Amino acid sequence: MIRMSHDRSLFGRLIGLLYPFMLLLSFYIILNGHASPGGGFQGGAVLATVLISRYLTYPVADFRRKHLQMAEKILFGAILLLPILLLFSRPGWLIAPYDRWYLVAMNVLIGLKVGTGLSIIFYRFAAETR
Amino acid sequence: MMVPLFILILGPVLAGLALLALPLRWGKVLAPISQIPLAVLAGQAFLAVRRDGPQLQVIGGWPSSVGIALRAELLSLDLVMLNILLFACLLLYNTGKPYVNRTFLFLFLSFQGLLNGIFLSSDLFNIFVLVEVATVVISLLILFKPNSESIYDGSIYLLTNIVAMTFFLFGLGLLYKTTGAVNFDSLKRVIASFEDSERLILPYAFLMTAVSLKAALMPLFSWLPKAHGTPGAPTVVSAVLSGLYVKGGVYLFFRLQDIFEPVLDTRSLFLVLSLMTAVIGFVLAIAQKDIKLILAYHTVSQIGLIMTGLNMDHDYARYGALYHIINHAIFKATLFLTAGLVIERYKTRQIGQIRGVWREMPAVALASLLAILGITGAPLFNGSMSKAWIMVGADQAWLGIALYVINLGTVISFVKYSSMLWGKAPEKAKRPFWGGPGHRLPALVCLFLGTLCLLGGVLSEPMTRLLFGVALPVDWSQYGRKTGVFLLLLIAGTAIYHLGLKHWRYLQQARDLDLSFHDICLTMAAFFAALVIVLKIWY
Amino acid sequence: MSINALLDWISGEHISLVLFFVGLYGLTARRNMLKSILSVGIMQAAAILYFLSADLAEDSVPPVGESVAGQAMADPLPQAMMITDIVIGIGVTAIALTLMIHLYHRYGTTNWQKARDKRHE
Amino acid sequence: MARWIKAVGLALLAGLVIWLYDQGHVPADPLALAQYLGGALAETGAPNRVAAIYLNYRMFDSLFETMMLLVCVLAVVRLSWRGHDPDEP
Repeated sequence: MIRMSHDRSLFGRLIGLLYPFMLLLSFYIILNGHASPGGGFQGGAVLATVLISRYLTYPVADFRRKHLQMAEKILFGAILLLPILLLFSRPGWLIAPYDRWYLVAMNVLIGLKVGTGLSIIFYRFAAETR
Repeated sequence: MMVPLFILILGPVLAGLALLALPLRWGKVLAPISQIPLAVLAGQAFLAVRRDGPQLQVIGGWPSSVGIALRAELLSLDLVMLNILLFACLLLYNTGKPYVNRTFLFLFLSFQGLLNGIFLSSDLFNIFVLVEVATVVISLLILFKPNSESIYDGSIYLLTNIVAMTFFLFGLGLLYKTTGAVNFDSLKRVIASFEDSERLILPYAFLMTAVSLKAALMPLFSWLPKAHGTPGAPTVVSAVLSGLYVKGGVYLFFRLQDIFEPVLDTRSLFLVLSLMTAVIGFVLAIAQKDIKLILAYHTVSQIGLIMTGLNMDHDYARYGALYHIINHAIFKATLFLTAGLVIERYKTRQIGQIRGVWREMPAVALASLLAILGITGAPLFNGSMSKAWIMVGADQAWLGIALYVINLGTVISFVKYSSMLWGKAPEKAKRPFWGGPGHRLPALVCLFLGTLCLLGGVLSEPMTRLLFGVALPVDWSQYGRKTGVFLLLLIAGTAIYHLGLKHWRYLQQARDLDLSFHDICLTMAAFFAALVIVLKIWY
Repeated sequence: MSINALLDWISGEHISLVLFFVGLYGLTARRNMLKSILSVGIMQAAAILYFLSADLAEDSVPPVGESVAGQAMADPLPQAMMITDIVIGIGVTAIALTLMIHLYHRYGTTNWQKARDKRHE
Repeated sequence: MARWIKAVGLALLAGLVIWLYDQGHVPADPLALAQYLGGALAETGAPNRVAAIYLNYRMFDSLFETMMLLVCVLAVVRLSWRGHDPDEP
């Protein structure tokens, strides 16, 4: 495993400094995904790196997994329901003022889902090999 | 008003997700109940298609070339209804099993939705995504029991299928470049307008390598017994894999051939491959000692038979093969379910150690027998009808003989399989009809499915008219001759098995024929190379 | 072959076809399960590279924003499909790695051949 | 079989495939391109066409893509050597 992570002096502080910027970047990518290159999947991957780098600095975080898994299932339910209700069951219902909100909402949901999913996978592998 | 078809795909997924939030007690009851509204919806869609003909629904209401289209036609809805029927039975069968938890129900119901999607979707990339997710769900399901012994089989299954799907994806990329489309209707239109076939060789070879592996065609079938017959897999999972999931591959093959046929007609090539698959399948089935593996290899053989019918240039044979898809799903599910109950009771899977099922658990043995009669093509049972129709398409003498040989092989393998029914039970005391406490519901489900084997034969004429919209006459006056042929096959099969084959040396060696992962990948590469070269020479 | 012809030959499409068979070689010749998983990854990367390079016209701009006359936009469909495929690829790789770790704990090896022999014991 | 035989065989196969690819290759125009490029902004409100496709025209794919991730998480948790999902008995 990553031994240097226990040496928190420099690495930890650097990561701590980078947190807000990484979060900002991921949400920028997610929220502007419909209008500029980016989107939920890409932003979600960046979001996961935030949690992963958190693990690298404080490698005792296994307790969060259960909540993350619950959150992931709920997000998946929302991702299923939103398009079913808005898009599939009444074609042509989405019109100009609403469709942008739909896109942003879906990107946010997908971004959070991908972020949580990738973090759980990482946490699990980290716990496995520790 | 047509039923929205996406409900048939997303409905089970949503139901499974809802069950994750509810207590397990409720889930076990609600999961079978959730099949009722699905069945109603599928039935409505089926009636609408029978009334108004095939329909194309684009999800989201876009033009069909832009969005993802679902196609409702008689065949796809038949398979969807079969799927719902089988899942309802399997969920009922499974209620008492200790390993069932909420995650299992979620995965199992999601798998049903994915299967419906594979049957309904009319978009190649969407099918790729569905199959990929289904592959992963299956590997999770066959490894579901804790401390599973099947980790090696599961790894082989997952990786070979992922490699195959990578072939599929690459073929899809080539196809998109040459045709500019990924949905079936546009592809069919564009491809039919092509004058030269050479540019289709590469995409076709890539796609067909993947689909042949999915459909377990010779020589790419070695993953199938591993996945279906692996000792640790839950019984219901084996049943649904052998009964339905392989048919997804066959169905995909059928639809792709439909697209490419005007330009690349490869039916004679695949006819030979299918016949070889059927023969090698029953040879390996006879060689096995594990009852689940006998059934799994037997699936390979029957897939060969179905593909034979599909590749014959004859309407009867094609509809016979399609009817055999449905029949095979029913009797193979019955056989796997009864085998599961037998294994549970006898605590062994070795055919040599199981005797006297008929006395020990009469209901299970009866269901088994009905399914065996169905699969061997006994008169009046469903297998005999579909096999007879496939036989009509055999326009050359050697084809007819090959089909008889395959049927003889089926009979021999089931002479071996049914040896567990007879003989003395290990305990003297006669058990109750259902075979003990807790077995009542599972045995009832098996009996119900077994009865369907008989009904599917007796009512084959109205059934095909209902399901496929074609009238395939059954010549009842020929029944005397057919019964004679069947009895002859039965006697010949019993004699061959008991007098010669049982102790044949080479059969033992055939059992040890177990391709490693590298050999499977190598055969895949060789299959692809052969396909490219043959097509290049032909066209 | 002149060097220019060679450079012209090196395109995303050709590289992806070569990569696909490199991955296939890894699958057939390498005994270690980790290398098999890597080979599958190579093949998937080849497919992604093919999709993205084959349908890209020369001098085309990304399909974002208002379209400008005289400037061709790239086809967005392969790009969207590949986002889907990348996520699928991540999932598959993660599961394959989990299975490999499980296999290692059970049989004490990540070699296909040895695991198979131990299974048959 | 020796590795070099496999290597040579697959290299020959790759050569054949590339030769066929170069020979018989006539790219076709993507059928839906005009609709994606022209109509996306008005129909879906997304200037990013890729987002318009995976969130609107082909949302159905994305649903299963997210499902893939969910199933994958379940698999990574369940199939690992350390044991099973703590949420379930």
